[in-house]
Order: sequence, then C-alpha cells, then structure tokens
Amino acid sequence: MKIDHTQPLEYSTQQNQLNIFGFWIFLGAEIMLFATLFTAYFIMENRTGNGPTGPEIFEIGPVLFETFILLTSSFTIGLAVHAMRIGRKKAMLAFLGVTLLLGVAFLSAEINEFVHYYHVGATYQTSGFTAALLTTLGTHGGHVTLGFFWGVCILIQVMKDGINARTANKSFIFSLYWHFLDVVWIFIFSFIYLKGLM
Amino acid sequence: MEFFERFAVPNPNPAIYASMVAIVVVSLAIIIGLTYFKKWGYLWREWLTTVDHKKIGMMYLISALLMLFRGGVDALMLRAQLSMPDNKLLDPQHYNEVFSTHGIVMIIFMAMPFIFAFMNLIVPLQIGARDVAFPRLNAISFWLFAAGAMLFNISFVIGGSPDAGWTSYFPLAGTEFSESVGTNYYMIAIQISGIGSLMTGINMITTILKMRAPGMTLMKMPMFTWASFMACVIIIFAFPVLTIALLMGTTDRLFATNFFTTTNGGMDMLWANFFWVWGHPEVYILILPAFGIYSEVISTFSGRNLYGYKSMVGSMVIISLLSFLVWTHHFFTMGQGALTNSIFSISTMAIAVPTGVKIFNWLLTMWKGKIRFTVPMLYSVGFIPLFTIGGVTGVMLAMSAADYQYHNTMFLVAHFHNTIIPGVVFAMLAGLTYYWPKMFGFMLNERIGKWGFWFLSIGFVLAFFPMYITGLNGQARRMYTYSEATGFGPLNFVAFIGAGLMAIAFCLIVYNIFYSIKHSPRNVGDDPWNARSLEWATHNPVPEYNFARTPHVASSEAFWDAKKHGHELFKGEIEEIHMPNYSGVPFIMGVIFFICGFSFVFSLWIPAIVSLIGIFACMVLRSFEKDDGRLISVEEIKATESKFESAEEIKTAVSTYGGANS
Amino acid sequence: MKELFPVKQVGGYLFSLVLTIVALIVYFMDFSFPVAMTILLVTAFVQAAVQLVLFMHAGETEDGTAIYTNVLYGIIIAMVTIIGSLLIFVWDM
Amino acid sequence: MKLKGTLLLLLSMLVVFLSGCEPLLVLDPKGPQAERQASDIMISIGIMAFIVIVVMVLLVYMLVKYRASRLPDDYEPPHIEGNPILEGILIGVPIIIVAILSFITVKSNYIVESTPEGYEDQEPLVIYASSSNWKWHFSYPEQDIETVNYLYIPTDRPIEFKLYSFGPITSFWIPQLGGQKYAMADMVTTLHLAADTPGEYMGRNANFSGKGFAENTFTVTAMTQTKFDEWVDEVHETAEPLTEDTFEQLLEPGHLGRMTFTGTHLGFSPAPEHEHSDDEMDSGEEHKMHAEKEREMHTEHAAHE
Repeated sequence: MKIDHTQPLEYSTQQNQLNIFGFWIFLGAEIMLFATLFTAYFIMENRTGNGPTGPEIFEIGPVLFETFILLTSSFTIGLAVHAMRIGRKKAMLAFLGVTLLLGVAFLSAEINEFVHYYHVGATYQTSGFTAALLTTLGTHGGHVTLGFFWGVCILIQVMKDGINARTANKSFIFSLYWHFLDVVWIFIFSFIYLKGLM
Repeated sequence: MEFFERFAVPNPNPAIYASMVAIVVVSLAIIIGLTYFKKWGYLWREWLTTVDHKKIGMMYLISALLMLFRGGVDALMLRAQLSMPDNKLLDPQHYNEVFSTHGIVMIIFMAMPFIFAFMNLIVPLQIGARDVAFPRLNAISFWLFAAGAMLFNISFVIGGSPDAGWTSYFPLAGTEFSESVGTNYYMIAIQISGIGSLMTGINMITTILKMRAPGMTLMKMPMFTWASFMACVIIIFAFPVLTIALLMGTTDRLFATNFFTTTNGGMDMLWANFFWVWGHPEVYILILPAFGIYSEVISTFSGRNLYGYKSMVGSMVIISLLSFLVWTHHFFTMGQGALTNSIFSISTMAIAVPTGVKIFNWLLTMWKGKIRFTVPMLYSVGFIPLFTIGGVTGVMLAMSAADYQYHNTMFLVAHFHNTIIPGVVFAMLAGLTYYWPKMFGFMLNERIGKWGFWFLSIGFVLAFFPMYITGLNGQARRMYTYSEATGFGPLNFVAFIGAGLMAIAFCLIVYNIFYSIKHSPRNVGDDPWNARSLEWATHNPVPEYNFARTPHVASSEAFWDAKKHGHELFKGEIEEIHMPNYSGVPFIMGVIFFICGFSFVFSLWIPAIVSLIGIFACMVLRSFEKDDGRLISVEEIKATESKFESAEEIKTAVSTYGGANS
Repeated sequence: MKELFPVKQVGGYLFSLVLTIVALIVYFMDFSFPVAMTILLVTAFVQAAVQLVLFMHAGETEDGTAIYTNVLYGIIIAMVTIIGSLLIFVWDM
Repeated sequence: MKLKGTLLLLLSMLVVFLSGCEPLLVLDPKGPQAERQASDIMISIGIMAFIVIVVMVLLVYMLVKYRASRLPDDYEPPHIEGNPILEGILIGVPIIIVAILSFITVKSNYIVESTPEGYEDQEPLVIYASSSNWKWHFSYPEQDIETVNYLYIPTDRPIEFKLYSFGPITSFWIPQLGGQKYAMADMVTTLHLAADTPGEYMGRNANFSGKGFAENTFTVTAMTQTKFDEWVDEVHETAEPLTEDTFEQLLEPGHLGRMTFTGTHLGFSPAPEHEHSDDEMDSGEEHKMHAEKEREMHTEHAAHE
C-alpha cells in the first residue's frame, strides 16, 4: 500500500480515497431510499383507517429529546474526526464513545416511543398510516442500530491499532454515515412530527 | 409431515414433476462430474472465490445465458398456448405462473446480469484500470445476484411460482388473492439481487470516476463506459425505491401490514406507483449500456470515429434525468386528472428527442465509413430500424388519451418487446460476439453467427409485429386463451412461428459457442476486429492484471491513435502490480443470503434470524480483516507478456479475422 | 483542550440548535399551512446543508464537485418522486 | 436486404389492415370518445411511419453506399467530429414533432376526461360498474336496476361510468366506445362514454386479475332511448329484487352468466366514493372521538394482558 503523506490519513492511499468516494455515492442512494419512505408517508399520512391519527399519538417531549440527542451525537462524531486529524487518539476515542452512548440513548428513546404507540393502539398492522410511520422510523432506527455496532467495531480497532491509514479511513466513513443519519432525522423531525403536530 | 407440506407445489402438473427430476439429475451430474474430474478445488480457487472483474463478468454472462433459456422456454410455452383459439395446453393458473416468471426472469435475471457482465468485463479495460474500485464488493454483488436468481428459480418446484404478473400489482399479489408463497419468492428474490445491483452501481461509478488512466478526461472516455456510467447513476437512484417497495410488499404479506391492502387505509395504487418509479428507470438501465455497445460496434465496423460524441454523451445524461420523470405513463388509466396525465405524457414523449439524436448519430457514423458486415455489426444494423419502430410506438403509447386504448393490450406487449429485444438482446448478442475474443482468445464462427442473426430477426418480426394488430383489435395481454370468434387466431399462430424461429436462433447461438470452442483457430492476436478503443490495447485473453504498464490516453480512441497516429500508449518500465486477494467470504455470504431468503419465504423465523446473524458476522469479520492484497512481481509480468508476444508473432502471417469479408 | 473544540464544529452545532428551535415555532404558533411548511422546508434544508458542508466536509477534496453533483442529483430525483406521487394521489385525483 | 424487405412488407400489411379491409375494433369507433382516440392513433401512426421511413431510407443509403466491398481497398474513412448545425436540426425536428403530438394529446386528455363532445347539454346516465372475481356488476341507480355481465345503454345520451372493484384492480374497457380505466377497491374512478349508433359491442376487463381473467368479459348493447325504456320496464316487471345475501353470493369467485335484478347493491354496499374526503386533515371531532374510544379500548386490552 502506497501511503501519500501529504494527505490527511483517511485519504492517504488510493483505496482510502475510493472508499470515501464510494461511500458518498452510497449516501446518494440512501437519499433516495428515505425519499421513497417519505413519499409513502406523505401519501399514507391521512389514511388512518380505524386507527389513530398522527396528532393523536405524537408527543413533542420525547421527540425533542431524540432530536437533541442525535444532534449532539452528530456534533461529537465531528469532534472525534477532528481529534483524529490532529492525532489525539484518546480524545478521539472519548468522542467516539460518547457518540455511541448517545446513539444508545436515542435508540432507547425510540424503542420507548414504539412501546407507547403500541399501547395507544398504533401497531404495525393498524393502518396504512401506522405502517408507513413505523417503517420510516424503523428504517432510520435500524440504520442507527447498525451504525452503533459498526462504531463499536471501529472503536475496538482504533484502541488496538491506534490512528493509522486504515482506522482513520474507517472512522471518517463512519462519521459520514452518522452525520447522514442526523440529516435524515432532521427531515423526520420536521416533516413527520412537526408537520403532524402543527 | 405437516411441516413439509408447505414446500409442496400448490398446482402441480407433469411438466413440473419432470422439471424436478431434471433438476435433481442435472445437479447430481454436476456433482459427480466435478468429483470425478477432481475439479472442486479448481472451481473454488479460480471461480467461487474470485474477485477478478473479468471472471465475475464471465460468471454473469453464463448466468444470463442460462436465464435466457429459462425465460425463453417460458415464452415458447406462452406462444404455444396462444397459437390457437381455445387451446388447452396450459390451464389458466399455469399460464399465469409462466408469464409472471417469464417477465421477471427476463428483466431481472437475464437482462440485468447481461449488462453487468459487459460492465464488469469491459469498463475497467476501457478506462485502463487494474480492477474495479471494490473488487470484494463486486464479488458480493455477483453472489447476491446468484442467490436471488437461484431462490427465484426454485420457486416452481418448491412452494409454487409467483402468479401475479411481473408487476405483481396489489391487491392481486396480496395474501387475500395470492395464497401460495409464490409472491414471497418474488419479493425476496428480487430484493436480494436488487441489493447486489445497487452495490454494482456504486462500484462502477467509483471505478469510472476515480480510476481512469492518465489523460482520460470524462469527455475522452469510450462511449460504452459513458453509457455504463449513466446506467449506474440511474441504478443508484432507482434501486432504493425498489428496495423499499419490496420491503413494504414483504411486510404486507408476512406481517399483515396495510401498505397495499384495500382496508384500514392501505393503498393498492401505491405499489403500482413505486414499482414504476423504479420500473421505468430500470428499462433505461438496460438500454443505455446496450446503446454503448452499439456505439462501439458501429464505430469499429464502420472504420470511423463515433459521430457527434458530445451529443451522444449529452443525450444519455438527459435520458438518465428524464427516466425519473415519466413513470406515471405506466398507469395513465388509474384515475388521476387530465393535468397529471398531460405532464407525464409530454415528459415521456420528450425522451424520444435524445433517443432520436442517438439513432441519427449512429447513422452518421456509418456515413463515409467502410462498413464490414460482421455478426456484431449485423445485430447493430438490425437494431436501428427495429428499435426505431419500437421507439415510435413508444411515442404513440405516450399519448395518454390514446393510451386508454393501448393500455394492457398486446399492442403494449409488442412495443416493449420491440424495444427490449432489438435494443437490449441484440446488443448483448453483438457484445457477446464482439468481446468473445477479448474473454477467451478465439472467435465465434461468423457463418453460424449470421444464421443465428437472420433467424432471430425474422423470428422477432413474425413474433411481435402481429401483436400490434391484435392489440388494436382488442386482445388484452395476459389472457390465457381467446375464442375463435375474436379472430385473433391466425395472427397469434404467426407469432408462434416467429417464436419458434427465435428459439432456433438461440439454439444456433449456443451451438456456435460449442462449435467455436472446438474448431476456431486459437491465434487471433490482440486486435481481431481492427478496433479503436482502449480495451483492445491489451492481450486476448486479458491477463489478470489487465495492462502490464498503465496506458496514457489522449482521446476516446486511444488504441486507434496508437495504431494509426503513433500515439505512445505505454510509457516507462514495467513495475510490480498491486492486486486484490481472492476471498471465499462473498460466496459464503451469497449462500447465507439464499438460506435467509428461503427462510423468509416460508416464514421459518429461527433459520431466518440465525442466517441474518450470519450475514452480520460476515460484515464484522470483514471490518476486522487486514487485507492489503498482493503484489505481482516484475519477472512474473514479463514472463506473461513474452508468452503473448511470441503468440502474436506466429499470428502476423494470418490475415485479420473478420476483415473485409462479406 | 481548546484545540479539540474548533470554532467550525461548535458554531455549526449551535447553529443547528437554533434552527431546530426556529422549526419548533410552528408547533407553538398557529401559522397557516403554507407559512409553516415554508419554515420547516427552509430550516430543514439549511440544517442539512450545515451538516453536509461543515460536518461532513463534502467539498474538501478534488472530488467535491462529483460529491455535490451526486447529492444534488439525489435531492432533485427525490423531490420529483415525492411531488410527482403527491400530484398523482393527492392533488390531482 | 431480406430484413428490410420483410419490414416493408409488414409495414404495408399494417397499413392495409389499419385502412380497413376488416376494421380493427379500436379503429372502428362507435362513440365520440373512441372516435377521438382513433383519430389520435391514426395521426400518430402517420407521423411515426414517416419517421420510420426516413430512418430506413437513410440506413439503406449508408449500407449500400459505404459497404466495404464496394469501396477501394485503400479507402480510409475520414475523422468527422459532430456538426452543430446538423445536430441542431436532428434535435429540432423531433422537438417539433413532439410538440405537435403534445398539443394533440393534451387537448384529447381533457376531451376524454369530460362529457363527450356534442352531448354536453344532456344529463348523463350514471352507471356504477363494479368488478368482482371475475364478473362485472352494473348498477343503474336512476332506473333502480342491476345487471351482471351485460350492459344495456341508450344511444345519444352521455354515460358516466363510476368504476370500482370488489377485489383486484381491474380495467373497464369497451374498445369501440372508448378507452379503458381502472376499477379499484378503495376509490371510484369515472369514465365518460357515449354510443352514437345502436349495436352490440365487446367489453372486458383488460387488467390481469387472476385465474378467471380471460373470461372476465361482458357485452354492451346500445339501443335507442325508447327501446331502453322498454327494457327498463320489462326488468321491473320480471326480475327478482337484489338482496344482500344474493349479492354476497354473487361476489364469490367464479364466473356467472347474464343476470338481472331490480334494485341495486349501492344501498347496502355503497361505492367507496367518499373515502378520500373522509381522510382529509379536518376530519373533525367525530373522528377524534372515535379514535379516543379506540385508544381506551386498546389500553384496556393491554391492561387485561
């Protein structure tokens, strides 16, 4: 592997550059994935059948909590990448750890939210609306879950091997993924919850 | 016993039992053969674990040909059933299963791997790269495709085939009206291979944008690379829609959600919408690489550079955008207002403009050229008028008010076969013949190839042109029979004869492969067609590292420049080459995906969860793996190169094959 | 400690918090549908842009153009799909 | 040149067919909508045939003139980049053609989606046409009659079909009166037709709907208003009333012959007409209360568990 030292570590080999670029293309596909879910949601929004409607089941408190958590985790993963770039392994690990913890907090809040929906009669099978809502939230939540395990793998590798071309590349790509999930959440927050509650 | 009952075929008939026996016999024959000839190790080392883009391409190619036969046999059964009024060859249930699988197999498991085969084989060579950007991912893509294809193909012997059409409109495809697991197979098999397609799309875009040879700017890429690039752009934005639609369909069927049901707020139209949001771009995913192959072939055999390179590129970019703006024309009759229909009608017709530009550019490429009628060129020449007819009938269908009369009729069936067969299938056969020496180092027989072409073209015209007429006479598509009074009989019989001729053509093509393996001369050299673009600047068959030295490029016809204008393609000394390592993980992942998919089809939750965990385990394993690939030494490269060069010297006396004959 | 918290990141974070609060206004105030939607659209897209440019460093390499084109293309097609579907099923049915 | 020969032969065959030695259903219209569509089809076939011929002539010219066997051995084809003017023409002409067709199409769209031309001043006859596996039910609310698998309509009066389905998506199509439209389970679509001349026409479901799809047809008989009125009277004298039970039986999957009833199923099994407005945002208090009750029930249910 040829390492080009004029570049930041995560870009320092040809393969590293390819990985980052390829991941961006993947994110392009992810935009469309979530756009499809949003399309379904917007069309199904009022097709509640005999089930409850959005405004009846949404609660602003937990949603704000989730939003704040995810925003902050997006901030901390940014700090982790910054720490990585200035070569501060411990700080990077700390920020990465905080990010993952916030991820867990977000997930538990979301699971709590789903349990709440279940109790108020908005299950997966209730109506077109609940199916679209839970699939959209669930797909995002699934991404976060996957991201959590991915992040743990990276955390272990950075601990073991330190910051090198390989781990830096992985961490950077992971940060892209995590930021992207935050962007998706912003849209969920605005166009599912706030639009439903306004 | 009760557990096994679910795997029984719900609508058995002798043909299905015969197929079961045939499948078992063939599988046994393969296993015994591999053991007897001690080829298991070879198979594993050279093919199942390969990450070489050329071998993956060949595997795609073989799969596509196999699937072409599966789909072709389905087609023959359909035409035979309709050849006469009140025919009793197939009952309605089997007819429904056969046309559903015909459509899915042909689009998803024949046409897609066919284009991926050429993308894999040719794109890295055309841009002077050693491999694709993510060789391991490429192998995973292939094995996911293979898992999906296998899963889909076992449906008719285990549990029953899908029977709701390749479009699987809900609620017909819902659990209420489609009780067998057939539609589960549809949802999950396509999902798995669709994920593979998406990965290929990402892989190819990265390869094309980041791994081009020095000097090759975007506007100096060969046309097939441009076409593949635009097709992959469509892939990455279209396939996620399919992923979600299939996910929703799966949950509707397996978990009783209400996306596409008719109660509790479900909306059956939403499936049709998503299906076509993916489905329409999909046809451009198929046709753009085909256009790319025609561009290469026509330019090579006209002995001229491609006319209007810039407008060719521009038209493809526009097509890729427009392809996402037209999906509603598949359901003009669904009750939306005249305004919506008008918008989508105009956007659909607009696609005719860039497509027309391409047709005229090909014609102008022949202008002042020196046309050699080889088999690939024959296919291209046949393509132009036939595809034009397909295209203009497309414009007719795009007129939404008139579409109320064409929709769901044989006119529509005739139209899309008229674009896909001369458009995609002809291109793939042209590409197969054209790139055969690139893959294997010998040529396919021209004489048999030409017979194949004529049978195919005439068969095609006979098979599909009558459908335009019966469609306008009121024959709806997907009817398993019709009465004599309708008067559809004679023309349908003509169509059956046409289908028979096409079947003969495909047999000839396969016979040609076997014939050529036995009889074709092996010393065809590196440039058997007097070609123009970079992929011909290396040896036939291509060594694993593609190019011994990185080529330097100054135009879209780098090889022609080197041959005619003294352009120096290869500068400097041979250096050691970095190549990726082979890996068994992609194959294993494919197997696990197959098991996972199968478990989902039959709602076997424990194996489903176990195999899902297996998939994640593979991903974690990959994350921790440290694999920097391997290096090929300079001596090894030199040894390989000199072998090719000595072969080249023997050959110089032999005249260029496929030269100015005919 | 200070070098671990660069102005760009902290500023971006604060800005997105502000945007979230602005978006939240539609919950507390009684806007008409078009006004509220405009607020939501603006805040959401600005916030997405903040993430993209400040946090994800989309434009930092020579591939910046390709990356932005990719994202833009994705957004355009996403909007077309959403608006087209709404047109078919809600606005012009 | 075999291919070109075959193509030309087939094209001329097509023209012969279309110009009507034995008229094709779609091109033998018996009502204003079908007439409009048929004329659109003929115009587009004309323009398209012109394009196909141009392409073929150019292709034959290139192939004949520039085939290698007719050119000297030392002929080297020139290198030609694109020519902006020529390419401009190649883009411009198709754009003009597309513009012409777009103009026609948009106009036709609005025509086929409204009361047929020449019938605007008449009150349309509303017929509810619903499909079930694999039959068609026609309800005449005005006449209080319901038929199965056959349709009697008066000529010279606009007809408004309200389409919906008791099962898979189907498509209501009477080629000689006009194009098709989907019938679906959760909404009602509207199709405007009219018959100019009395006669018997083929009607069918054009959208695949399962095993019995091929036989999912019906006949349409168009007759003068007086004859239609006579038929209505006759039905009222002779036919049985349609009960909910009978109707449930009719909905069972299968094929039925022609059947006639007095009364319609719209009373006890109404068309899904208002589904849409029901779902609007301002669904009102009633909806909320309903949901509230539902929620209580669920919590109760959960508590029990």
